[in-house]
Amino acid sequence: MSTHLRKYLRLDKIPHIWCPGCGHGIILNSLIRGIHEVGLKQENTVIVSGIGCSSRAPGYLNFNTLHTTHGRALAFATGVKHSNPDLNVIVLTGDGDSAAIGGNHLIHAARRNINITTIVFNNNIYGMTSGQYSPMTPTDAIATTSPYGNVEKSFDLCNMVKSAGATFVGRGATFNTKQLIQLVSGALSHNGFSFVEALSQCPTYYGRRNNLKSAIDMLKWQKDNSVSVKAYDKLPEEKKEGKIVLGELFRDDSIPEYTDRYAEMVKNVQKRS
Amino acid sequence: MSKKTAEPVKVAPKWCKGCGICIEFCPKKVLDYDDKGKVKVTKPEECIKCGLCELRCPDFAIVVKKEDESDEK
Amino acid sequence: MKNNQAVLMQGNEACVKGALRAGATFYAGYPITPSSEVAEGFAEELPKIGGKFIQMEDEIGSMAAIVGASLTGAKSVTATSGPGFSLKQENLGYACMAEVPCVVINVQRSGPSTGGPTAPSQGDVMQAKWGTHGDHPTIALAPSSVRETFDMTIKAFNLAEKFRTPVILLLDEVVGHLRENVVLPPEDEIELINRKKSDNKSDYMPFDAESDGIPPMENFGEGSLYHVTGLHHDKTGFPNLNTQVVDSLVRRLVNKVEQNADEIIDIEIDVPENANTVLVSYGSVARSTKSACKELRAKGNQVGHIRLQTIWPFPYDQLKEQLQGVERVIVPEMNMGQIVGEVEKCVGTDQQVEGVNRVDTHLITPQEIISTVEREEG
Amino acid sequence: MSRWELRLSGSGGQGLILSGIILASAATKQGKNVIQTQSYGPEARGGASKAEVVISDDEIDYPEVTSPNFLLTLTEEAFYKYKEDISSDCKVLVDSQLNVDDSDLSNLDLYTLPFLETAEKELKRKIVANMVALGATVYFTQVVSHDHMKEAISNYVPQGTEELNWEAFQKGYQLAKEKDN
Repeated sequence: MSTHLRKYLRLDKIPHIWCPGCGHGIILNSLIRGIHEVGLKQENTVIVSGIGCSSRAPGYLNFNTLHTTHGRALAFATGVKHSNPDLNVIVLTGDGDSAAIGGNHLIHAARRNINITTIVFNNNIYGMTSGQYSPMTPTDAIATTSPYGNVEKSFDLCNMVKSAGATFVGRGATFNTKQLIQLVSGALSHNGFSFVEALSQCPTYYGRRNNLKSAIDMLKWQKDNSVSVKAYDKLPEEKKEGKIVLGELFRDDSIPEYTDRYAEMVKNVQKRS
Repeated sequence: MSKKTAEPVKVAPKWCKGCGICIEFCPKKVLDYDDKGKVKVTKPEECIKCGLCELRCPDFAIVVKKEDESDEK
Repeated sequence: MKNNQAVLMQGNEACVKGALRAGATFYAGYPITPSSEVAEGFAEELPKIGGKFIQMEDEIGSMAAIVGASLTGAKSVTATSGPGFSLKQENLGYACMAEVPCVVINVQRSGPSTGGPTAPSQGDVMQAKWGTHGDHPTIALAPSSVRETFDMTIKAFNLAEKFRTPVILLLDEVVGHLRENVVLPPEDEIELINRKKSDNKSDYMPFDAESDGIPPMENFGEGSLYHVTGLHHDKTGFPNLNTQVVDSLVRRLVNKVEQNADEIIDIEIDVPENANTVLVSYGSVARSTKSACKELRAKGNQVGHIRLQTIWPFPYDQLKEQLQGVERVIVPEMNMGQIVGEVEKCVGTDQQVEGVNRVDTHLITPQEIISTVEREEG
Repeated sequence: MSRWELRLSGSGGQGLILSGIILASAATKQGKNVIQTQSYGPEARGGASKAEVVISDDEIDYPEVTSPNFLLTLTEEAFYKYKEDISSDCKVLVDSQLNVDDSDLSNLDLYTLPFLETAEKELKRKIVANMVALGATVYFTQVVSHDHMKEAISNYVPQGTEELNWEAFQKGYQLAKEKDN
């Protein structure tokens, strides 16, 4: 990694624990570049995570970092941000962490439109516990807890948080890092709840079992099965089927942010009394 | 242009886990595996400094040196 | 006409007043009977002082939010009751492990499960000690009156800040909901304790304990960049599974409270020299016990009464000393017998320990205690 | 009397808990030791509801009312539910609209007074029946002064209704006085 970006890493903790070819390192790489682009100060930035492979990410980042309990990252982060709105708060989470055990916190953080940037490292599987299916595992995919194929439907997390009230929603992929960096900086510079789903790859527990033999195969799969949001709109209906749409999917800068509204309420209360 | 710099792509072998993503997706096939299964630069003169290998490296093991970039930045 | 400084105040309200007096600036909670007046009080008062209130989406999130807020330097608090206290255990354990000061108010209601929302109980005293998994420090206080609720809330914050650990305030529905006349102490009589800061901000080690077992605490946003995790960690804060590191971490966490037990423990001892029978009680039941005591003594029975103000760490030493030579020890509690087991550890085999237990959603009456004392003796 | 154990009962929504709090607050200002408790079902409106107040010159340890020496009832349900454990010297106030069998209380000081009717007809606000009843309660107990009651009422009732509630209180006090004489 370029010298000018090394200060953001805790160099003594690297190499990281992630498997060879794991997409999480690529997302972390993009995150650092996004943070640098936007110019966040390390001492004013808190990075929070829950439990899982993705949630080890803050340990490698030279900021105020908080590695919490299963699914609760956003609830801890809400406490941090609400208590001190001057801090930039970033949540790094996985698909199990954010969509299953922490799903309720995600819905409500989005509803409040609190200025927290959430990046979901979506590898479609529970990696840390060695390959059980997650709410983001595609139907029919093989996991250790769906050995005959997953009978459940997976979530469209981006749509879900948008409906819940998030005001910046984007989806990126580890194959397309330039776009991912752009999404991260967009999310970080947005005042409100910003959400980026980053498609990641887990060659160890997802790819191997699902006919994608290596990280390289998985990145090729991403490339073949995704389309940018601009291109998607121009596609004929029959070609849209099954495509994963990447890019900035939704943004509204006009909706008031939670801590701003709270501060306004405090001002009014204090004026009255 | 690229030939001016002897080492346009630097790899930190201690960090490289040999996933091969950088090798596969390099548009000019500048990189290959070494005998330990890690990445090495085999055709530095072909490098166009697109930087994709650095961006896609999951292990922070690659630096692509840009002309206008000094190490001390 | 006599007019005085006394005001009528509810127990739950005294929690809010005490917390604000202690310097609390952050509340996160989820409404649950019989604790909701605490949340409502903070919702009203905190904005006036520029503090932060938030009604979270659930109990688990509330506990998480107060830990997050405390890490930024706020004195933070949540309130709940039985079912909510169960849900809070996960992140209560996190606060123990990550050594984050905060206060958890549990207005106990009758259980198990959703039980009786407006029915009193003391069924959570063991949960306060062992509710979250693993070995961990526990400080839990149990007030018997509204004024004491005020004082103990302040004490809870002081202990949390001093020992870098969560402190549990165990009210019961009776104390939480009753209103009584109280006179609050003048502000300058109240001592406040704040977390100790590090002398070395640039190379700050968040879990490097000083000789008292307590590491100084820097807040997020103050310049020291550090890592906090619920995993076993070393003094730098990073995960470390070395057996010696883990052993010394867990022992230090438990010992920083156990070895300072004398400083933490408050206990009210009213044991006449010739007492054959001693009553041990806490919370609202201590009021019934005190009434019973008065009546028994009026009849010539010099019973003793020990009221536990601090439940955890348990005052084993104090009880051992006081119960020496006493024939009978009676422990009335609104549960099937929880603290009685701890009291048993403080007496010899020749001494008799028994409970007066009530789990029918009513406060134990003085008469029930009196009959127990008289039945066995008569 | 050095210890009053009062039980104010009726149905949820009649404002009896508020009455209990106001009485307790006034007694506090009077320099008494006071405990106020309440019990109610899960419903916010309807059902039998009671507020209890203990007022004493001595320290109050056990906080609950076990054997009230003052009982007010504004509904039939509350009358039957809450008269069971009253003391042998209990004063009992029953609203005159109630159709109850009070024969077993004949040896007690039992007063039937038109709280609900006075509120509805004279004050044109049914909602202040609790204050009319509170006026009678204070008359029969003589436990707090009018000044402290007035202060307590204005501290607890909704802003703008202080006058109405104070008037209702005084009406109740007067009704009781007339009944007594």
